[in-house]
Amino acid sequence: MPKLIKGVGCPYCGSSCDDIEVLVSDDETKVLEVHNACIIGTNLFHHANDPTRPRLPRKRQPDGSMKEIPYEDAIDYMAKTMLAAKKPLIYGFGSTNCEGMSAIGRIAEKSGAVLDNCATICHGPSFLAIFDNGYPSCTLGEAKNRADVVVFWGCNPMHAHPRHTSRYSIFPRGYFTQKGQMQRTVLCIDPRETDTAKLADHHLMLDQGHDYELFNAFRTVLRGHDIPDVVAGIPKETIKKSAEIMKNAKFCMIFFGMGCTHTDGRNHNIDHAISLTRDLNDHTKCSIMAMRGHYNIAGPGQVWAWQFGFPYCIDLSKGTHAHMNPGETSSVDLAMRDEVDCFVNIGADAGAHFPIQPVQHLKKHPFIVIDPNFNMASEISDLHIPVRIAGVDEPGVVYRMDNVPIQFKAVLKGLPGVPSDEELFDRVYERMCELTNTKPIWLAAKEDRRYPESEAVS
Amino acid sequence: MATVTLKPTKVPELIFEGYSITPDAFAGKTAAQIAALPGHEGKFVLKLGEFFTVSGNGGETAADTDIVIDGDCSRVKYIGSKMTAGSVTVNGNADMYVGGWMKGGKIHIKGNVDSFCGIQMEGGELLVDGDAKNHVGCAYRGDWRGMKGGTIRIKGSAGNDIGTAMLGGTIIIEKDVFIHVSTHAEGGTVIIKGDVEGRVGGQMVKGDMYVLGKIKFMLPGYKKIGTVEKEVDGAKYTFDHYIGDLGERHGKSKGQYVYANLYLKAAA
Amino acid sequence: MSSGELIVKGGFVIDPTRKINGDVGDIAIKDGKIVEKVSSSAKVIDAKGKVVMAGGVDVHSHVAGPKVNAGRLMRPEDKLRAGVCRSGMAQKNGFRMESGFSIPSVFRTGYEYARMGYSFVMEAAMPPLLAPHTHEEIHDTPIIDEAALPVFANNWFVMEYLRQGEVENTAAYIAWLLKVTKGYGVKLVNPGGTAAWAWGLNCLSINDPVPYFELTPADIIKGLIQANEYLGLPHSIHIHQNNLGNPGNYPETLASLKLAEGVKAKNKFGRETVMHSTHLQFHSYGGEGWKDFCSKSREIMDYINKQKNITFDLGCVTLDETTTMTADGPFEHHLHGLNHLKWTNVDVELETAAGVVPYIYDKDVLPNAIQWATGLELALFAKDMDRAFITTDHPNAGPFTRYPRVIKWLMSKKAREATLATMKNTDRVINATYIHGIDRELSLYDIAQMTRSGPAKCLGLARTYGGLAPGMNGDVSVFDLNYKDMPKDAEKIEAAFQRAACFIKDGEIVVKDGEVVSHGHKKTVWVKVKMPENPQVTRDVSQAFHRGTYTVDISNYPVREYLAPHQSIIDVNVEA
Amino acid sequence: MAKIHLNMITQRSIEEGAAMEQGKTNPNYFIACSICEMNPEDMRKAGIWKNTNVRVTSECGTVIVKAIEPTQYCPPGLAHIRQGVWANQVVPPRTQSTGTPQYSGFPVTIEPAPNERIKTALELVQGAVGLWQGGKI
Repeated sequence: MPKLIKGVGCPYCGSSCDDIEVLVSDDETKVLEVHNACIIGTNLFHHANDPTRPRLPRKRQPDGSMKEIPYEDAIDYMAKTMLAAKKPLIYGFGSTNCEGMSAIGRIAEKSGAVLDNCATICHGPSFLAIFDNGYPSCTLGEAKNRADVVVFWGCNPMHAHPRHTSRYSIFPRGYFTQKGQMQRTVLCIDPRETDTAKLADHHLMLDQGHDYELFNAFRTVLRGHDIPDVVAGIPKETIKKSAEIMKNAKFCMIFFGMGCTHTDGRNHNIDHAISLTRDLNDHTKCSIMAMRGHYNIAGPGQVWAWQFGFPYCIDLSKGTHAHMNPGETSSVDLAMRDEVDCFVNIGADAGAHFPIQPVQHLKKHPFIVIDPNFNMASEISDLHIPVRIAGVDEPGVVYRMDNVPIQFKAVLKGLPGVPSDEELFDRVYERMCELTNTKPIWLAAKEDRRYPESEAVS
Repeated sequence: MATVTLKPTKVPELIFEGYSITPDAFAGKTAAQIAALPGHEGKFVLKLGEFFTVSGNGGETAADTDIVIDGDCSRVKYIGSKMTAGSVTVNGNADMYVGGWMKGGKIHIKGNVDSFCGIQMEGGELLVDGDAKNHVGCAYRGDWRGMKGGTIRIKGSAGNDIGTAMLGGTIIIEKDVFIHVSTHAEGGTVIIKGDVEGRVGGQMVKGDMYVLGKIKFMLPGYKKIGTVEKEVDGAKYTFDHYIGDLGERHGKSKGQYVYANLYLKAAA
Repeated sequence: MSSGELIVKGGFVIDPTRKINGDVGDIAIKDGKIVEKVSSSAKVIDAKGKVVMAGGVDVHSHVAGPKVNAGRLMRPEDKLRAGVCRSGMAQKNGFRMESGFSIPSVFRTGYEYARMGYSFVMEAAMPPLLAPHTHEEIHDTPIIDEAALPVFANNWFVMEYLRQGEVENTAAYIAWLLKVTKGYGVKLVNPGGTAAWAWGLNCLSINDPVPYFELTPADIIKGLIQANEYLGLPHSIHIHQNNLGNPGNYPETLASLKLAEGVKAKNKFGRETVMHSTHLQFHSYGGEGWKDFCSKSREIMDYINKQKNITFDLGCVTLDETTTMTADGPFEHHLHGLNHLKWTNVDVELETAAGVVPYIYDKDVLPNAIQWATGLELALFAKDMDRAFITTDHPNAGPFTRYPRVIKWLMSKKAREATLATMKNTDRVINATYIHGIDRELSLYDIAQMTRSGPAKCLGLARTYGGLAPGMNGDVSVFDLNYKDMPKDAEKIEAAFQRAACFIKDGEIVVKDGEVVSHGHKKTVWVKVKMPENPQVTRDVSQAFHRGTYTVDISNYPVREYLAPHQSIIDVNVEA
Repeated sequence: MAKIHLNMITQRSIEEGAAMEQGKTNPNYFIACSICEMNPEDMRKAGIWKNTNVRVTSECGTVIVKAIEPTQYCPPGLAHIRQGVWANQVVPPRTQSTGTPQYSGFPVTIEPAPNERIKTALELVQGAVGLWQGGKI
């Protein structure tokens, strides 16, 4: 009998929907049906059925081909390579559970590595802005239950977070927003008329790259000053009208995305958005939220903040203290400046998602990829180690875009012999300790350590 | 006065963290002792002597110690960081954090510098003959206390983030700047002799900015209040005087709001 | 837990639970517990000429969870302070790396508490929806035993039930929530005010109506006291009162304290009190504004000294650059308006909110200096030291690593006067406070009550923590202080309490000569209430999830077992 | 030959996400990402017929993709290649010292290249690091 598993979390985008229902085969090895998920989530679950999924590590041979090797050999190679490197770079964690992110901390300390995650090419500038200006935010339920004005600034959830608008932001009927979309005024600020812009009541199609000026204009009119007739391509009257809409909201919610973080000024665009949010709180209630891309990309920010005090770009090469300064200790800058001599890519695809030049720089040195699937990075790597898929055949904690921890379930049994990220990292760490004649530091007795389990025990 | 000369002998494979290259660290040491001072390359601690030949002993104090680096330091970070007195001269380029957190003394880089030069500087002089990359005289991430004092002069051009969260001191860029000048600043003076793309004085609370070239995109939060004549870096010009950022909070002095000032050279 | 035998020999033992004050004696430990005696093969710790106390118990500290981490995340510059926060702890020496000053990393948190000889800390505010996060941090924090208090006073279920006077339903909901969050007790933060903050409003008085819910903070406080005693939980309610931090707030504080009058503690854990008023310093201010801001510690303590069913902790200002963080969302918004520094806010659906703002307590800024004096005065005016506990409301009034400095000020008038003398406004501070006129110097016995026996009793943990009687946890701290010669050298007091000469946790030596030597066996302590199922509460909770008022699935809400790997569960049985 | 200077942005799309989760060597990923959206007016100016191949050149590289009319309205002057392997052949790695490359808002030149072949993802990435041996997708 196939089993229907409910309350499953979707390991794709930052919406981290956990209302998915997955029908799996009797032996829990195949996904048969996926309910409630968007097209991307559905594809993701079905992709786990792919019979060609790698089951053994593969090492590149002198002739350029890849050859399967046992896990022990892969672990040994990874441990030795990282110990020998002057400064390894560990990057990724777009699709890993928090248990894995925690376990990698030991390896990073032990090998004096730089620890970085996908935020570095995504919402990293949002972190920089949070460092400078704070983050007046809330959980998505607050937006759903209260927000009567919703602003999408430089983000396009209809494409990047397909169920965001129906679960949290535009359509749902919340506790104080019983009329759903009827009760919400939606503003979209984007240089293109995106599918999200089409849903909005007001679309401000600004000149690309001039968000900072437009934020400045909003803040200036909110303080009662005049502004030029046109700012960033938007007429003064439109700016004033939009500012009034935000100011007169009962609860104004600003979501922002890559349109702010990938463009000129980067962090300062968000920095200014946060200033606007602060200002609006003098008039009404206003919150702001980054549209984080992956289902658990908020996770490394959290886990590493409590372990090292920084969310990303963490240089642990000193051994006794962490140092962080994006622009210096960030993956792309390190690569372009040839500051690292070993690259470990975990649960992300630098091969596809970095600009090609940093990839070429990183490829000068050992290049290790840990990922459940084949991807661009794995196909140029020196070693590819497959692991279980967090949220599909491995449970664990993930942090949704609003930093709400959600305990994801597993729906499938993992492929036999394939470890989870956490198990793999623990084994690599143990091997490193063996090689350096030191005792592993588990904080607690080894026998007390436990790996994630799916079901809550009441 | 004693001069210590470092001659680069080897380019680091990665980057060498030359945090020991300061008059403070060299003072009271012989050439051999200086060559034994530490620096990091990745996780390994190496000696200065592995990358430089050292000649000359340090002076008795930092103030008596002049350092000359005779060659390129494109891959050496932290030159002159945290120094309090004395001087450092580099006959070539230098990497990140030149003069970071410096309190006194003088640094002269004859080539270009990378980003974060003069970060959270408190005093002294930093002179760069070439260009600077980004974040000149800015604050460390998250700190609202940026540059507090001293002078940075870049004879070439600079990138983005000049004087972010600046509280005092002077930054002079003799050529062009890309974007973000004095963002979040609450004091200090920035002088730009070339053109700026935009974002001059955003979120700025207090302080002065002079631009002798053009600003391509003015922020809407700046308002022209008059024309003034002012002397800047030894020459007099007529400026359009703007105040701002009107979108930002401002303190009051004697019942009047105190704004940041932007002096933009008036069209001839 | 260590199975070996240990004996701490010849120290000046201070154990208020047995009224032992400085008698020279031995403490024997076997199988992780204190015993009458051990065999001659027991490992000997020489404590001659040193002070021996139980492990410290911290009743209120923000050490783990979402807002603590929001503080860490938003303050990279907190890690920049070289010397203050860089230690030799590294993998190569067998330890995890430390970081952070005002909001230390989990590793540094565990190590620093151990260095100070503390065995238990109560995380002071856990948002229930985010409980898995709190537990993830707790299990990454070495050595120290931890528990966490879920916040209840702005919770929609609680407010709905109490609006209708339904104490039993409230109690059943508390029991359910403690179980699913692995929580310890009932925390109240700015009752009603934080709920109002969801609309940008606040409740500055206990009689202000809470928007939409149509009850008052006073109703919430009274109702939760009743529910707490109905259940007979180990800890009393733990309250952060309304109108924190504002000049002239002390009458409001007294009004809320009075809500406990006439209520008797009902529990099986030896707790005699029904309300714990936390970081009282922030609630003991006079004046109409910042210009005539002054201390009202005496007025507050006059009341508390005679009101035996109330405990409190100090929330002492330590005059450091720190990070404020509280579930009192509107307060943090107000504070960032005063100092203009960065501001983080996290409103949590149906439950609570939190704010974080960096703050510099400057001894030369008059209100800060007055706050410093106020916190110390509360302790110095206290008559029953078993009801007055040392905290800094870490990190709000200062980091917990400053407890030794607070102890120094409390034990030495000379040290207080020395600090006072360095202030820019010494005379004005003296005029606005009582501190200059107080000669009292607390004894080591007082300190042991305030940091050990007192908080343990108030938390209902007196059987295991806070004392050295046989049968209790084998947690023993040894400080390099001469009992016979106190408080001659105030600086030595601070140094001794900062770095314990030895600290034994569960019978294992975890600190030697002030440095951590072992990661020990930390535990997560939580309270499990067994009571008959309440169908209405079960239905209400399930509807909130199924109707989508919550945005997570109900099956993913309870904290899973594996997240709290070393549990110490306190059972509470409520009869039908 | 005509060419046009445009401001390039590279962002997500649901087609890209859905295809990526089927695997980056899946033909759907090729179809979803090896395209450049631009305003028809700009196409006309550059002599580009819709659904024909173009060469996109930035300060740091060049890539052949198929020009299509915008699936989401794109004003004149702006071009869009969906996030992914093809976009990243031209995205400048400069980060303004923030760690994040210039994924959006960089100048490109676009010119007709109707007879050029669009390379596969694997060919582009392996080719860039000297590992492309041809043949397989």
